[in-house]
Amino acid sequence: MKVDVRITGIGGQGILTMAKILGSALVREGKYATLIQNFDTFISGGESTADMRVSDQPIEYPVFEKADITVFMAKKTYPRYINKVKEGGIVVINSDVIDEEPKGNFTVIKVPASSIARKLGNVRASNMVMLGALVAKLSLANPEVIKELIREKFKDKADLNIKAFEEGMKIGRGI
Amino acid sequence: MKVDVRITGIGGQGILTMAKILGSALVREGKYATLIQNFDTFISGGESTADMRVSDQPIEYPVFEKADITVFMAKKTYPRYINKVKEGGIVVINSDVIDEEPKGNFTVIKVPASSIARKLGNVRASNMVMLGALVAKLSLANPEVIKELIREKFKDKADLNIKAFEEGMKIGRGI
Amino acid sequence: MVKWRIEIIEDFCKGCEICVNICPITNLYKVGKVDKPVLRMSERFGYQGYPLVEVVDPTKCTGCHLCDHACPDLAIHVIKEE
Amino acid sequence: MVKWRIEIIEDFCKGCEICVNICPITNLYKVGKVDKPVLRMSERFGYQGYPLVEVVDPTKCTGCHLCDHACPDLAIHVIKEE
Amino acid sequence: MKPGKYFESGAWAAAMGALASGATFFSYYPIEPATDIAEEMVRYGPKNGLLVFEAEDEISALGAAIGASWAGAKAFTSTSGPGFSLMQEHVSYAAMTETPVVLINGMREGPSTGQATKAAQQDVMQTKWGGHGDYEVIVYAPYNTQEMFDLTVKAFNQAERWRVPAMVMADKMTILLMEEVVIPEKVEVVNRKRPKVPPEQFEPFKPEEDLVPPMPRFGDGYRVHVTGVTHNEKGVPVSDDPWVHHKLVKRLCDKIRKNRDKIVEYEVFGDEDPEVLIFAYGFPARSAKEAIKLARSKGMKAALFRPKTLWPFPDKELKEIATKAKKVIVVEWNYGQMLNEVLKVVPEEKVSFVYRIGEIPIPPESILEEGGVRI
Amino acid sequence: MKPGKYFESGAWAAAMGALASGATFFSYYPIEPATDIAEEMVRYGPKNGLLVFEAEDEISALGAAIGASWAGAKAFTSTSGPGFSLMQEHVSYAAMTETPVVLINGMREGPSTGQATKAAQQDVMQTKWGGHGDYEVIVYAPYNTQEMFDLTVKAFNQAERWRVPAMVMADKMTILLMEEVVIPEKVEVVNRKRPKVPPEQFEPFKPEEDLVPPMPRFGDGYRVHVTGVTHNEKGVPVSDDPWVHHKLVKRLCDKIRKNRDKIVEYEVFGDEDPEVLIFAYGFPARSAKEAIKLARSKGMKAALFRPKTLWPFPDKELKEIATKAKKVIVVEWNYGQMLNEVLKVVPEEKVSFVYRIGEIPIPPESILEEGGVRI
Amino acid sequence: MSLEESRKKLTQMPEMSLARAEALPHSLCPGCGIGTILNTFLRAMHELEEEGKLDSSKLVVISGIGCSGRISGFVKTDSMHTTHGRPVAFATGVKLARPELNVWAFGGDADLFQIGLNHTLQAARRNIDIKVVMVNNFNIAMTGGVPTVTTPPKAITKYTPRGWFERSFNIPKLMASAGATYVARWTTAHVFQLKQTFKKMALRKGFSFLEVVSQCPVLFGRYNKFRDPWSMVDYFMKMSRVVKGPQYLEEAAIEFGKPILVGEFVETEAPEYTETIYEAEGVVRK
Amino acid sequence: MSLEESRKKLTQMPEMSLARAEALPHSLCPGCGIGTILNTFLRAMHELEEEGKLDSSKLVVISGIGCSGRISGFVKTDSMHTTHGRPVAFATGVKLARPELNVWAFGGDADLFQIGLNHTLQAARRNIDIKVVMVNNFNIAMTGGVPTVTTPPKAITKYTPRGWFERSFNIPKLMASAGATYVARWTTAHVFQLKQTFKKMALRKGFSFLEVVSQCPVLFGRYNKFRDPWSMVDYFMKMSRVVKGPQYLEEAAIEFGKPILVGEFVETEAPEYTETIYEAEGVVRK
Ligand SMILES: Cc1ncc(C[n+]2csc(CCOP(=O)(O)OP(=O)(O)O)c2C)c(N)n1
Ligand SMILES: Cc1ncc(C[n+]2csc(CCOP(=O)(O)OP(=O)(O)O)c2C)c(N)n1
Ligand code: SF4
Ligand code: SF4
Ligand code: SF4
Ligand code: SF4
Ligand code: SF4
Ligand code: SF4
Ligand SMILES: [Mg+2]
Ligand SMILES: [Mg+2]
Repeated sequence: MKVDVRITGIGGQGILTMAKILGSALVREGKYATLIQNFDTFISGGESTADMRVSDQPIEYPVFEKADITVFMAKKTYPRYINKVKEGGIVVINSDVIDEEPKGNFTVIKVPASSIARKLGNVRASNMVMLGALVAKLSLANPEVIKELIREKFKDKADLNIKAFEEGMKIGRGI
Repeated sequence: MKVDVRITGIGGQGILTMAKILGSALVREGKYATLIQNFDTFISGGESTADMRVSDQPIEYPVFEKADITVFMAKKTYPRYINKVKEGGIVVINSDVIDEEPKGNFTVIKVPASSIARKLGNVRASNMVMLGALVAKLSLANPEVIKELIREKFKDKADLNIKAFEEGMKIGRGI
Repeated sequence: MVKWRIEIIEDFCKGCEICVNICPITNLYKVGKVDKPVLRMSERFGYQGYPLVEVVDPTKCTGCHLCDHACPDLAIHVIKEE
Repeated sequence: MVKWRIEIIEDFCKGCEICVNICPITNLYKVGKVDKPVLRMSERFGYQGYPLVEVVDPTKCTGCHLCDHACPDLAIHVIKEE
Repeated sequence: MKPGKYFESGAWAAAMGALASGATFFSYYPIEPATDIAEEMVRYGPKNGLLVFEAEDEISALGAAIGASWAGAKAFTSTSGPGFSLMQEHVSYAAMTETPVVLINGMREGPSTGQATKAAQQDVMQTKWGGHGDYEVIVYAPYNTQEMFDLTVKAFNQAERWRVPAMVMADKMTILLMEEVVIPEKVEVVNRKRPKVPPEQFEPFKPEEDLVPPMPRFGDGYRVHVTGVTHNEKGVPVSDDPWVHHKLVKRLCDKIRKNRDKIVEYEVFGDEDPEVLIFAYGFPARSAKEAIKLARSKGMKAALFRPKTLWPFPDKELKEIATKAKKVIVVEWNYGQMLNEVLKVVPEEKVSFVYRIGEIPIPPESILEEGGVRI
Repeated sequence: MKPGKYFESGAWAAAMGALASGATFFSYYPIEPATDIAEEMVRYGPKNGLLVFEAEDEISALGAAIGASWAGAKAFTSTSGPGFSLMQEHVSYAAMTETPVVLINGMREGPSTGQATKAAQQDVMQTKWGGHGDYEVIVYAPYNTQEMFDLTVKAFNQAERWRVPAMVMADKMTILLMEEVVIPEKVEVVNRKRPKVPPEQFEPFKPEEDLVPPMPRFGDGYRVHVTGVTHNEKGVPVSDDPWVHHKLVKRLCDKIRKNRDKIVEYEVFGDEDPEVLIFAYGFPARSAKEAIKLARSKGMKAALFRPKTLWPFPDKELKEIATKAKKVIVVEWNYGQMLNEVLKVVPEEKVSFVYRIGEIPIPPESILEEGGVRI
Repeated sequence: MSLEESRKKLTQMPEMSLARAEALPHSLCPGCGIGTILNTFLRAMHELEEEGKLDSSKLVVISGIGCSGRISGFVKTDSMHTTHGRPVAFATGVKLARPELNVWAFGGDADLFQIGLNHTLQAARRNIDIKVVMVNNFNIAMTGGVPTVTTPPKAITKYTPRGWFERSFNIPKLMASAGATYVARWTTAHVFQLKQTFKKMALRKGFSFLEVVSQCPVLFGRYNKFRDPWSMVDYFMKMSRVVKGPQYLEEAAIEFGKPILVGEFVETEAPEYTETIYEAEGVVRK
Repeated sequence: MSLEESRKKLTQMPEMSLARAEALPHSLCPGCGIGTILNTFLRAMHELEEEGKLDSSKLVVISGIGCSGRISGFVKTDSMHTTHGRPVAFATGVKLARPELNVWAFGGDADLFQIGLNHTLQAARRNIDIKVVMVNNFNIAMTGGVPTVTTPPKAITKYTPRGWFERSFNIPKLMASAGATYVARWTTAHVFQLKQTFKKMALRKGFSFLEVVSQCPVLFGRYNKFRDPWSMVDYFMKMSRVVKGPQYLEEAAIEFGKPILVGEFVETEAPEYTETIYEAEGVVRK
């Protein structure tokens, strides 16, 4: 089993946080994950992309071109990476910021992550909404472990983020 | 033909000047010479030694341990180099500063270079006296060329130095 | 009469709002001394993904050149027209 | 009464003459105020081939310690003796 | 850091390795991607007894680390290409004075500024030959996050053991990549030998049988003189007898050369008698490993030879296995660096060189294909 | 200097070589024995149109020389071990920016301060690998005073020809030794290519067929941007496409690698089909030559292979002659540096290494004896 | 409008005649003060050329490495993007080799006063005719916001969550003490003064030094309660106090909450190095 | 008397307790002022130890490379002969790693103000408790008498037969501007003041800087009409004017034929760096 996950957006959207939580959760449960970060060094609002390979076997080579699941957090990197979605893959978009209609041989999940997060109290939690949707789709990581990790990471701000994550899960599960 | 000449003394005695004039004279006349300088970098009154190999053939390897002719200009390096005189070689000493009586299987020429130079007007010309003696013994360099070179080097102070050189020649020739 | 034309090279603008803030007319507008500012931030986004500045009322411009000298992106230019 | 003994480590001395020149007694001697200096340069040469300083008249020494503090070669030492 | 399994970056792992080794002094001048390590040190260092010093440049960063080492610290610094070039004079000094010090280098594309945010393996020969004079250093090339931890610990241990500069040369990819890393319950820590005799009897540069002299700490009464000038066993500078120089420098090199069997580390993955041997280290070795799996899955006998120590270089070991192989593919992110070492022990005819000058991933299939292997 | 025969030092000869090549800018920070060259430049430079600049350190000495080169000067600097280490970042920069610049290095004993007044050959690998990143330089190793002149001229010419840093690596002995040196009537001088098109059409880093782009001079209207960042042919920095880096760096290296036949120089002295081959360069080659004479005088077939360019290394040429020999003796004043290059083309079994780490003359007989040759 | 057209449009603005369009738009962050410095510099040089006082083909713009170091790449003159900390060393070589060139060296605070301090001060001592512009953004921006020698005491950075604990340099005073014959400071809020100072420096003979206090909103401002680029520029504007003369050097250190002294601190004369050295060495120009 | 006996005799002199006999007699030239500095330093440290104010096993003497750099080899303490220009960088590491050490850095004018200027000034800025002693012999002696940043205008050297043409630094002023909390200058003619200043520096907390004007008879004096070592010491003695306080910094540059200002220019207090950094970073000492 080997799944290639890409999360892409711009700096400051918490892309690395998402990826790290996901990776940590997988690793805690004995799975394997690698994460390659790509970002412009110093430009705020610069591009930021996390390429994660997930497997139940140790991973040697972590590089991939096309992803099985791609999460789009911002408009900026959309054009570049929409062409790098695998045939039959999954696309998860924050539909609040991406007005495009992805077309191709893949499943599209639209997550109004910004508005959900705003409703919950902080638009910055939209990455956790997206993470929820991703985790639901990936169905490899244990949501409870993820929540644990969110708690460790955000401490007193954890509740809102867990809530956001759960909302995302719901959408991901298609509820 | 190959003769190894060593001139040894202390910094400031004009050892390099002697050696360079000798070397230049030889080279002008189609002979070959190499000169290795040894000196303590920054100490005034430090040791200074010039090792010259002279030949009528191009010289590849300029290093030698024992010399055919050794010129001693000062007491300081006397003990070290008196043991490095070849059997049957020649020792030229400035007898004004070296009171030792060199003993061994070699010819000794004593040159009261300092007093001669002082008499001529400048004790600093004692190196030219010694050069004269050396050139006489070596009988490879043309004294006229040496004088030419002394003239080029010392310009208006040349006369005294040429005189010193000639006095040295006399002693070297045993006159 | 001197008139000032304000050119914005939109592909260059990064929406930093410095021009808007440095423009003396913006302040006058804020305190209600004039009815419109010369410059303000638009709702549009530019080539580089940043919000764009836009010209509201060029006739208010005094040609003081603060905005175009201060713009870090060489994106705004105040041009004298007779 | 305080007496001063002057020790010279000859192997260390490089004959720079600083001690001689810095000693106040040398000056007095030069201008004829005293008959002998404490220090002067000898005719002898030391281990390193330099002329050596020598003590002429230690009784004139005031123990001012200029010489032994100034010596660059740690070669001269002025020692108090009761 | 608590023992356990983490999902973290190579920079984090190296930082943890340093702390696990007992590092107490970290100096740096910022440069990408070494700043990733500096950030971790700022975060975790002080509460673990480590001081972080931002120096005015790389010259002083390494200078201060060497000073700190003599004052008893386990000291290290971290840099990349341009900064590493500036450190060369002090690498040479550390070697000459037998100062244990560790350097973690995040390799990026050069020469000069190049592409500062892209990985490469372009400074590996520099580790051995960058400074003036003959000397030996110990250099590790981690290829995953776990090795960032493990080999950093080894670098500290070996630096202490042999009193030499030890380096961890990680391409920027390996510094940034996140994956599983296990912090073990117990880490073996080696400390430098201390004098066994009182100061009066102690000769600071007199080696013991292993060619390494015990090392006192400043302030403990040994009154040692440390100098980059050629010195005798007492530490007194000797500048006129070249035999003293010859012997000293020979010993400094022989410390490593004669003990290379105790230091050299490598991995062989795959068949013991391979038809095709791939030589790779650092990030490209990850792709090479997949290539080996691929080749073997098609019934070919194949192996990866992966040096973990670039210096001393596992030449004997490589030669042995390479002799059996028909083809040796060398993979590097440069224009031929460790390739030179391979060519010393493998006949040129056997070798193909598959390279990219910098961070262009080489997929497993490409390695085989460009290396001339049909599967 | 007037043409003719002189009895002078290597430093003097190098200085004359520089002036004969049309050098107009010399920068330095003092260090033994490179100061011998500085002294000559102070004496003869200005009246021959050359400016002497005493920099605040070696970093600025080379930096200023590179700047001067872009302003149109033929620029050079001179240093030794520790200073050479400090220059590495700028060697790397000069390579990346294709700046013609010459460096004369007087090699002394290292590592670190070592024995500063003694000769050695301990920095020869550093010339190739001292800086970060892949690059190629041209390095000459003169072995007598005449070559100090001749090879300095060549260094200037080749630096201009290929737009690379060129170095003259002379052991301190060769710098100080005085002997005959002939200043010829006419010296062939090569100047860098200038743009052939007006500024509007000019692309500053677009190579011609020989891989070398023409080089404009600052102030002539070409408005060129010079950068150590990876750049395209227009000189615009490109930091996100590693293929641009790959191609640029490959070209920079290939300039030399592909043109090596035009650059490589060496001397073979003795028999064409030697039984015994000695490999030596710089001062030790003088003894080696005597050793060859000695061996041949005893009826043995023997030859000296003496590289004049250490980089590019005459590997093909060495291999060819070494194949015929039963024994190859490598002689160096270090603990094995160019030896590594020899081992790439000569089987280890044939090679014996006769060395001293620094200025300990090796008499001709010792070379043969220690090399295992009975005469 | 395509990017190409935008670039063309830019270069058609007369005052942007010296912008290197192919390298623009630049990659500095939104609202970065370095852009303002670039902007005013381009205008200054253009004006001088218009006024017939400068030939821009004789201009050489040299820079170090850092965000500030990018400036040389955006100027359509002979230009050199060198190594970190060494722009002044390169500039020295350029000037000495071809004295008729008008040579500028731009760098950051770390560039010119941390790693490269030595070169900056030696050039001031020599009084070589190089125009040095230091962008003081209070941090080492390019490597992610590391504190530096101009970081004000107690400032927060990613590396000093509890506040910076080193003392910082009083830059104008240090430059004056090293022998600089011209020392000025402005901020990015002083756009006209910047332009004027650039013009003055271009025409002056001898070593000229300008410190420009500049906003790095992303890596410095953000951590220190400046919510956007403007709030920093506004702060500069409000805190600045214009002075003139060396008597103000003593108080010229910058601290949060204290006035920022701006203006010309030193303007004096001394023999220029390039001239002196040619003369003293007796270089025969061929 | 054999050399061994002479060495023994030396160490038996109580005030020479800290001389490293096996490295003596040293190889400095006859009459070199560096020897006087060594001499007075040895005495100062000995006296402090006698007075119970200093434990010499906690002394660390670090030096650069140069004639002045040799000092560390002649002192029987923990000592470090480093690289040219960098003694202060090494000293910083030593001090930071073991704050209880009493750390000295000796260097020449080129060492500390030419190649190594950066480190010297950064240490002053930080106010780290290192005691820096600069031997100003007006030239780069070890490499044969090359002019340097303290060579007085018009001075003759082997490299400048027609006189030195660069401007030289006003060292005390530069140090003060960098933030040094203690700045003094004496000459080798002021042997007691030297000793006292060494003692004071040893006990002071914070960065202390002492410039010692010193004779290099062989490579500097000789070219500048000083016929022997003493004539230079004598010149120092006669030209010196003792001052106190920062108001004299302005005139502190040294020129031939002008008074040499000596004394304490700066003596002030500021938080010491080693203490600050441990505290600010919250280093938990194990
Ligand atoms: C020798 C060397 N060390 C470190 C670096 C990494 N580096 C790049 S830019 C920079 C500093 C930039 O700071 P500053 O000069 O203040 O410019 P800013 O980015 O703040 O404008 C550093 C340390 C480098 N390129 N070269
Ligand atoms: C990196 C480096 N550059 C140059 C040298 C050569 N060098 C040795 S000592 C010295 C300078 C000595 O001058 P100074 O510091 O004034 O000390 P002095 O000899 O005058 O006491 C130099 C340039 C060196 N050792 N290392
Ligand atoms: S025009 Fe310039 S100043 Fe105005 S918002 Fe755009 S980038 Fe900022
Ligand atoms: S020129 Fe002045 S008034 Fe006109 S828009 Fe710009 S800032 Fe406003
Ligand atoms: S004792 Fe000292 S001061 Fe006196 S001459 Fe000898 S070395 Fe000089
Ligand atoms: S102690 Fe004073 S008086 Fe006595 S010899 Fe020395 S200098 Fe002269
Ligand atoms: S990081 Fe700071 S200095 Fe650099 S471009 Fe961005 S705002 Fe400007
Ligand atoms: S050269 Fe000068 S500084 Fe060096 S030891 Fe001799 S007198 Fe002293
Ligand atoms: Mg900055
Ligand atoms: Mg000096």
